[in-house]
Amino acid sequence: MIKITQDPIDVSAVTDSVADDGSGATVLFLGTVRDHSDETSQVSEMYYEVYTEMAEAALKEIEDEAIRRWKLKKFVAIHRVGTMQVGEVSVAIAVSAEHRKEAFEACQYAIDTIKKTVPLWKKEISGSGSRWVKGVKLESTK
Amino acid sequence: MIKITQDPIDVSAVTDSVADDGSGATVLFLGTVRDHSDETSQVSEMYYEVYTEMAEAALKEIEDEAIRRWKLKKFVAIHRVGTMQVGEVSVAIAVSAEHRKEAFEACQYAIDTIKKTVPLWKKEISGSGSRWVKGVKLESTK
Amino acid sequence: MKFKIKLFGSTREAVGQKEAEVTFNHEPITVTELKSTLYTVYPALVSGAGYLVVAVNRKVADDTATVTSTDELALLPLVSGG
Amino acid sequence: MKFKIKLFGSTREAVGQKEAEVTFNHEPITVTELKSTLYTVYPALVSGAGYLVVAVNRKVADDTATVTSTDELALLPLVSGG
Repeated sequence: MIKITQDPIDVSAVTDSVADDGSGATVLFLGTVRDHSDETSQVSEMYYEVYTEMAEAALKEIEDEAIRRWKLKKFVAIHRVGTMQVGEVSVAIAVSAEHRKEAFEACQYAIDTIKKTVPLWKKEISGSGSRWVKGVKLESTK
Repeated sequence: MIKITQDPIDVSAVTDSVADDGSGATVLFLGTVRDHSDETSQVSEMYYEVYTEMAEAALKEIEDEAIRRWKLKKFVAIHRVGTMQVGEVSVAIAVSAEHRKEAFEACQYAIDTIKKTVPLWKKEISGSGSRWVKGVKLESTK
Repeated sequence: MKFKIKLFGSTREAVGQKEAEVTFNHEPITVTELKSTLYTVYPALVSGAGYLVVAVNRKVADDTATVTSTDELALLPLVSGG
Repeated sequence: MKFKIKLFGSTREAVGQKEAEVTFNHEPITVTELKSTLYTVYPALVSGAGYLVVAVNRKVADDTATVTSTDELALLPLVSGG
């Protein structure tokens, strides 16, 4: 299951949703808004913008590939957009698999690939102004 | 924080407890009881036994090493012992770090090392009987 | 033919609109043609030209790809999700 | 001197006790001496001898380590936590 949402992410619900009697390993990744960055010592909030339709398609491809490659039992990825405060969860990815190696690899693949292939942009807001975070050139999901 | 407990693990509490304003990445690992194993097609429950004092010391060394090596913000590892049903969480490890690479590596290090250096034994219970799971020779935490 | 191009993030801010519009008297056109016309009509885009990516129907497109005015087009700056 | 050795898992089950006890007329003794006496007193341990590990004061001990009757001793079968 993949989702782009404006609402706060319910982390417990994400974790619970990948439970599976045949799974021995669950890995959850949370991306959270930090109070600082490499460029800004005091970040107050973060604004995320998305090209929703393309982002959903790219997330779906990540889901399909992760399930296929690591034979996952379940996969959930939710990315929040809009304005978030320090400590809030911007992205949650949970996977369950028979064994831990697959679960770790698949979860890390998902977040690494989200950062390269999903059209999302974030803007750091601090007391001294705001700036779009320097990102990476969007790659094709193919 | 490390703990050996007889009680069900509160996964939300574990995840929440590693929240940190300076952290951008949280990784949670859950080991859960599977309904089958390589040797047994239908597992009904799992019994975990522990050498508590030594296990606590070994877990503490894993915590110290993980925090030191990956500069973690927070670390929590809880291992449950006693009898657990299929789907129940036997071990939960949560870590938070500035970036995701450290969080993934530290969490995977923790579970990999728990399996080698913490004195725990599990017994698979199925309709046709029970058997101690073939494990690995205990390694020194040094 | 009018081509509408969605804008996002820093590119949307630089142009001051959620959508750019350029006109061609023929179609299909190549992504390269689309980009150079965009840079002419919206000089604010030129500084970021090196890293802008065109998406056609929600897929990253090569410069040699061809597009028509009915395709869903978007101009995407460096991404920073997660 | 009496040496008490904690037992766990399959080893505890094989012996049918949570603790083994062996007697030496001297100390310290080596881990090797401790093990061979354990195997003599508790023949049920012999089949697993190849993979049993002795812990002294909650640390894995080499065969050459020496122990006294006041040390906390344990005989640990293959571990399977997680």
